[in-house]
Amino acid sequence: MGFEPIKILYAVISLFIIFNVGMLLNGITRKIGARVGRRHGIRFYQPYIDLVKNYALRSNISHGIMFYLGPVFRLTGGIGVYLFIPVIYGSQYFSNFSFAGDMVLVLYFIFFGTLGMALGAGESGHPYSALGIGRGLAQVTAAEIPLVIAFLGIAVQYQSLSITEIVGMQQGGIMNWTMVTNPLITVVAIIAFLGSMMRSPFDVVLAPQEIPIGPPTEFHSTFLGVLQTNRAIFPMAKTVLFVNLFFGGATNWGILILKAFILYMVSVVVGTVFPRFRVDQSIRWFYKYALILGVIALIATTFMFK
Amino acid sequence: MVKKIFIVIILGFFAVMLLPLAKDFTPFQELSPVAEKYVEDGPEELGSANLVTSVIVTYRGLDTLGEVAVLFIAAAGVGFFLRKEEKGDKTPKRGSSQILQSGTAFLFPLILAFGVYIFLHGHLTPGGGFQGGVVIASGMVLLLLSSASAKINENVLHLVESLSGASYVAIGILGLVLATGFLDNRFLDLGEFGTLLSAGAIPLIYSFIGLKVGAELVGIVNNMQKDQS
Amino acid sequence: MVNPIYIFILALGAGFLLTLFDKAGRKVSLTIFYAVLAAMVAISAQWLIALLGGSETAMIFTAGFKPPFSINLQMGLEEAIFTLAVNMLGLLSGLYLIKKFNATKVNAMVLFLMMIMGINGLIMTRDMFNLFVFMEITSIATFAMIGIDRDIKTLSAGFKYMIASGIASVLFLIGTIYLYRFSGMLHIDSMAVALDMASSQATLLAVFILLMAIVIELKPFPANGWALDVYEAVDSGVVAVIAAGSSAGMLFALYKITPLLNETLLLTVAGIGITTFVASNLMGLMQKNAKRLLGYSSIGQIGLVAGVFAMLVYLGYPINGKMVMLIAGGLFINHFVAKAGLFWLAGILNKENTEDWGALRKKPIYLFAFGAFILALVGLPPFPSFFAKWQMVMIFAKDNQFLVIAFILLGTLLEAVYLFRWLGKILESEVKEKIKVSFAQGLPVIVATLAVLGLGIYSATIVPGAGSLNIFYLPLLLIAALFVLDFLPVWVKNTLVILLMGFYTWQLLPGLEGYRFLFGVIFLVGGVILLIPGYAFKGKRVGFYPFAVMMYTGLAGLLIAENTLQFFTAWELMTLGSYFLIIRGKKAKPHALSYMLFSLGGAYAMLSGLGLFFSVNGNNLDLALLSSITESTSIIYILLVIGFLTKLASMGLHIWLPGAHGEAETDVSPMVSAILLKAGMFGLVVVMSAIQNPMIGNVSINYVLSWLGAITVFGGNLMAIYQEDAKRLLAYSSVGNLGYVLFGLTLMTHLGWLTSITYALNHFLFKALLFLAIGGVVWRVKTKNMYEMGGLIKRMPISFISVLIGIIALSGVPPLSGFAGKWLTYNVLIEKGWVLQGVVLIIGGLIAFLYCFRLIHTIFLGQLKDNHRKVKEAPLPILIPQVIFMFAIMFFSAYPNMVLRPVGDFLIKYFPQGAINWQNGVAFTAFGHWDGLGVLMITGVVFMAVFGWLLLTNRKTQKVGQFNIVYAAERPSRPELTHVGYNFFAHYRKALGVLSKPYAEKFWDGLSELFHSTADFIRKLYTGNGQTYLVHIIVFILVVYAFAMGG
Amino acid sequence: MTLITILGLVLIMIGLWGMLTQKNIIKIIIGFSIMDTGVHLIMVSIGYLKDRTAPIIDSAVDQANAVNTVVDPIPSALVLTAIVIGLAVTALMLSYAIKLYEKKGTLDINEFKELKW
Repeated sequence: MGFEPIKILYAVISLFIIFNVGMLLNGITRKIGARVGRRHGIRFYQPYIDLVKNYALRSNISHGIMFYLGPVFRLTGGIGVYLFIPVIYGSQYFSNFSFAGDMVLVLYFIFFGTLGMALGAGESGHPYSALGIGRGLAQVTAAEIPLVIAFLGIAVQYQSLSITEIVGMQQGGIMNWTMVTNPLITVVAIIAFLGSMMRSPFDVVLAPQEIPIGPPTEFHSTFLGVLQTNRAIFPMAKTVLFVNLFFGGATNWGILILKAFILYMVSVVVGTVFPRFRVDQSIRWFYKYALILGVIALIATTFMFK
Repeated sequence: MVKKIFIVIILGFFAVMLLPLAKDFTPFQELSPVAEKYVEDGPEELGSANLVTSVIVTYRGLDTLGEVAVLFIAAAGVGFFLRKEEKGDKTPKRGSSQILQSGTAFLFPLILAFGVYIFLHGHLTPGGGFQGGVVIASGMVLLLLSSASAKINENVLHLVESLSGASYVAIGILGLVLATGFLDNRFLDLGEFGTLLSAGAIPLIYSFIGLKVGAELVGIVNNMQKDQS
Repeated sequence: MVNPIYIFILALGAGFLLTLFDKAGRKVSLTIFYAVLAAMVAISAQWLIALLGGSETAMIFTAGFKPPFSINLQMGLEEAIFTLAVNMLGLLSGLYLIKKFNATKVNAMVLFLMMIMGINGLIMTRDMFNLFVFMEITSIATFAMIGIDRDIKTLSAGFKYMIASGIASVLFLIGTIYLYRFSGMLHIDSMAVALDMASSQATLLAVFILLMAIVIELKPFPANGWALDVYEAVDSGVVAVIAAGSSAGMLFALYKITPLLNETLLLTVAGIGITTFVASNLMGLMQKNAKRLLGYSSIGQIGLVAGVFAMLVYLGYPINGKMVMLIAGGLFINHFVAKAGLFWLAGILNKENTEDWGALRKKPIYLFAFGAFILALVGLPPFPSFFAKWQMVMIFAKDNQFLVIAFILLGTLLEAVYLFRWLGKILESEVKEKIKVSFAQGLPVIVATLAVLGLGIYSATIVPGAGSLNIFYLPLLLIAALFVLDFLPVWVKNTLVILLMGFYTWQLLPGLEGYRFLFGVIFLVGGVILLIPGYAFKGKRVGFYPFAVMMYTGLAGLLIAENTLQFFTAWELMTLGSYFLIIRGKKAKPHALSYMLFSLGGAYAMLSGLGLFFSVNGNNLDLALLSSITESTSIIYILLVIGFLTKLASMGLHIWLPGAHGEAETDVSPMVSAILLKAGMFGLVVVMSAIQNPMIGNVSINYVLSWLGAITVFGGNLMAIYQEDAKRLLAYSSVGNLGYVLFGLTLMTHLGWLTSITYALNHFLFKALLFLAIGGVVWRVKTKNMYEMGGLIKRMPISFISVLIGIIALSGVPPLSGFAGKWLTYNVLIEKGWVLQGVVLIIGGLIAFLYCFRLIHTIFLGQLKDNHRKVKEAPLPILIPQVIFMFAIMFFSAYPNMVLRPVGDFLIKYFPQGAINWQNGVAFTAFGHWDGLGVLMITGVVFMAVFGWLLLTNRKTQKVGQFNIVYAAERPSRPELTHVGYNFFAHYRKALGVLSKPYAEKFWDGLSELFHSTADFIRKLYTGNGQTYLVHIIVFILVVYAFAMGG
Repeated sequence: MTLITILGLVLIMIGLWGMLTQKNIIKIIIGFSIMDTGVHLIMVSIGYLKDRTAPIIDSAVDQANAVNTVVDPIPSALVLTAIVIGLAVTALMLSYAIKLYEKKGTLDINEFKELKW
């Protein structure tokens, strides 16, 4: 379980795979979104082009040290979250650095990037950034309610906080997945997942029509590149986490990518169908429906798995 | 009106509360043990024929000293209270009637003498220092009433008051030093029972009390009268 | 030895002759006057010394006959104490009045002498009728003395006094003569033997009437309107004698006739006294006139002394035994000295309105005196009433008189409200004018101050368990020295205190075990570090160091307390010290008041709990026995916990905290927040480790408390996000953080306590850091409103880093130490299964991100304001401790095992099950694992890698100016317009609606309003009409009669 | 029950009535005096023994048999003191009345309500 230097290599490989999966999924989703809206849409590899362009741009301005470090924090957060999750069950090398902590670590490390990004954007001094952060943080904390409840639920269910152990207990067919053994908690988890994916109806933070792209407003060129890199990795990391906790995990890359794709698509479909919430609406939604559902699910879980 | 009814009601209750004091109570049939002792042993111990006097002056002498003090405080208090801060112009007093003036001229010495008699014979007959003092004071009041120009010499008044008071205390100390306790009258010879010069220091004490009470009462009246002018 | 009768002889003789001496000149009469007063003091002092040395009680038989045949006087220990007190009062008050004596007729001196002599008589005589005579001497002399000023107020007050007193003397006479009739004698002691109370209704009635006469002179509620008028109107020098001296005499009269009282009457007196205490303190709430306020307080205190005394006798304590002396005597002498001192001060200031007393600030000595008197009245250490009150609660608890305890503590709290409000007002007000204090007027106040302090220390040596109080002697000496040395510059005193405290810590810390060591580190090491910012202050900083040391003394005392007396004394010292530290803040006065009131309320709950503990513990003070009690455990537990929760600022009891911590000075905020709050936790640890899982019915108290903890986290954090004031934000955040601490403790498992301690340690580190950093910023920018700041990262980078580290640790984001708490929370929730509370708790934790971000963003990021362009970094003394705390946080983050492992080791003693399994710095529980160093390293490496990548791809970055942003197609030029800061989370408030309303504040405001309006309603009783007051007296007697005699 | 005791109680009631209902301060003082007198009467009545004489040993009273022939001397002594004290209080009350009248020109007790609450 402990640390071995060779793990670094495997972690980099794992990271590389997931980065590309993320990039492609981003492209594909946008394509699907466009097609649903009866537009032609972009090429599915467009994200790669954007990324390369951004990294290649020369014009660079900085508003200060935190501005400079913001994207670094952000990407560190994304990569860190991913690295603390054991990706492939049973594979000693693709368990990443999960020896360092359990799912509580992952849960709280999610905030590392968020906070760093918020600080970086804050220093830009642009009011849109500040507005976007205000909304983003408010919504994230609200959306975390079902997430926390879901995590507590499965921890109660499996009497463990270790992701590896939880995946282990879901092995042996679909009937052992949390999705089946505890559907209520899974629903709550999906709600949380939707809330954290920055897609409609919970995407007012970035709302292009209102506050052009929100927190990252002032970021450009290489800074934006770093953020875009993160945008490929971070959602994937979350997806992988959910796959692990609720959908039986994966014993090889193929299964993982498949499951991740399907789960990812859930958020895409919902996002394409529902209109956007105002920020106070989404907070209230989480505090009302998600919380009530979550508490019911949690009580049910406590009784079922006593 | 409502208030008066209310007060009637509470006074009614109050009366009911006090009623047992009259109802459930029978007067003495015998003297109380303490009184019995005073009556039995008093004449021998203190040599005073008037037992009330022996109680007042000796047995409960501290009460009497306190009583003198109270009167003294009242006199000093009235004097203090009605003190003048600035001299106002005096309205002239109306003179009194001829009857009062003549009567006073005739009665004043008699009253004075009677007062002195009362306090000197306090240990023999009813009366004593207080009663004598009051009689003396009444004479002085008569004098004040009868003559518009009559003025009490306050210096003399104070002198009498202070010295008689101090002498009373001094006699008390003598009792403490020469006899058995403060205000004990037996440091002087008890003398022959029933005569003027008997009962130890009692006549002496009563004389000082009489002078002091007289002076104080006069002082009170004088102060009040002065203030009204 | 001089016969005590000479007290009377001297007074009377001098009184009679003074008019004559005055003819020789005022100097002569004055000299004699003071000589006599001094001689009276000397006689009673000489007797006190002799009696303390073991002499027999002296009996003086007047006229040489033994009682009951003559009047006798007595000079025993009680008499010696009382007469000495009264004669001292006479001498000092006489001195105080010297100017008036000089200006007016000689009669004033005579009357004054008579008044003092009368009180002496009241005390010494043993004859019922003689008592009456002395009562009248005192009263009549007082009536006349009142006339020293003859304005209309004084006159009408005096007249009301006279007719009320007239009724009392009539009643006394009736009672006396009937008692003579029934017993056949007037000697009080023989009378008590001779009277057969059961014989007739009339006997009982006679005693009742006599008692009522004395009670009315003691100013019972509501038959006391006249007394209030007198207190308000009469000259301070005289009223000091009335309030302290005459009351002393009347109390002694009550003491003397007590043998005549049966149980019902004793209970009646107790009831009247305690009712008066509560009612007059309640009415005092609405009072603005200083002397009338003191009047309310006096009446209340006299009621308290009488009531407590009667209660003690009722309970069977010997009338001249040690308990009565200690409790009733202690309360009395405390009131006596303090009230006389306060009335003298009132005269010196000559300000009617309590709000105009600010001039005291120009006179530190008198301000100190005022403070000492106030504290003495409220009953805080080291004053006599503290020990009296302590012992009283112990005794009453032993006899199960909890209702009495509750009422007395309620009354005390009410009194504290207006007294501390007054103190606060003085400390707050702007001083315009100066006051001049003459020697003759100042000396009495100073003597009274010294007396009340000395008596307090004396009480501390006679209270049961006094020996254990020696732990406070040295620190108190240091505090006293610091008061004296207060003229030194701040850096000298700071160095001195740091050195001494450092030495003390060095001596004390190694001897502490288990959690005491841990708290020792927080209290003392933290305390020393937090003294460093003191160097940033200029000038003298008058009054800071004594109280800082007092607070730390209290904290250290808690650590080493072995019995409940030590513990409670330490607790109150800590409260007191911190109160005076908090109140230093410019706008902190109202908040310091509510801090004090909540603390006192909590302390009284605790005191009741300790009393109950004392009673079920076989009258033993030993704190260690807390674990072995079997009776009333739940109630003791609840009472103690309420006490600690007020300090811990749990939801509902928290409303004092935001203001108090937010408005305190730069270095006081971290002290009271990072360190002081842990005292509440320490208390909880002490109690909870002793009493495990108490129940009410079948509800576990700890389960209820766990909900309270969770709600506190949620509520505190939620309120924090709405604050515009940076320090208040931090303060609310403390509320929330201490909720975790409470929650963790209530779990009563190994992991639960470890969680709690982790949170506590973290909170200590990051809150000290944050308060210092923010304090430093506020120090420079002179505002606490965050939206008025912005962009300060460029001006104050070190403060920024402090805040950054602080908020990361606070929010629990890995890799810093705050995560330890979060991780443990999840583990313990799964272990215990209390997940519902967990949800509330964790949601509350999430909300913390919002205010953390707001704190750093609105202050340091965004647009720098024009007026802050030249702001400098915070002063070095404020930065140094920040660096220390930052290192501490980093160490804790990297090596959590170094800290948590020893904690776990001693927790095993209490909770052997479920400890963390450590493997080379990796923590394993039954559920999960966490490698602190690993996470830190991985994060660091990834961060460096990404940073490197950015540096690599990022070429020729240029820094741009502040306004280089495009906003609405323009470059803004006013930072205020583009700095989004005000009401940052408005949408959150909108979304949560009812959840965001401050219910607790509404509740307490409502309660306060209720008390005040009730007070205002009741005091309308005092119409000012003398006749109405008479009606009150009659009705009062009737009502008491109905109660006491059954109709 | 003796007549004098009852008379004393009645006087006390009358005095109290006066103190509680009369508006004029002088009348209130008179009420007080009446009440005081009532008390004095009661005191005297307590010491009174039926068919006995004054406690003065003279020709009328045989010293040996005095115990059975004289009334109690103590209440007489006490009442003297009480009277003097009553006098003193009354004197002071009257001087208050004088001053109060000087200040306000009225003796109505309802007018002297400067201090309240």
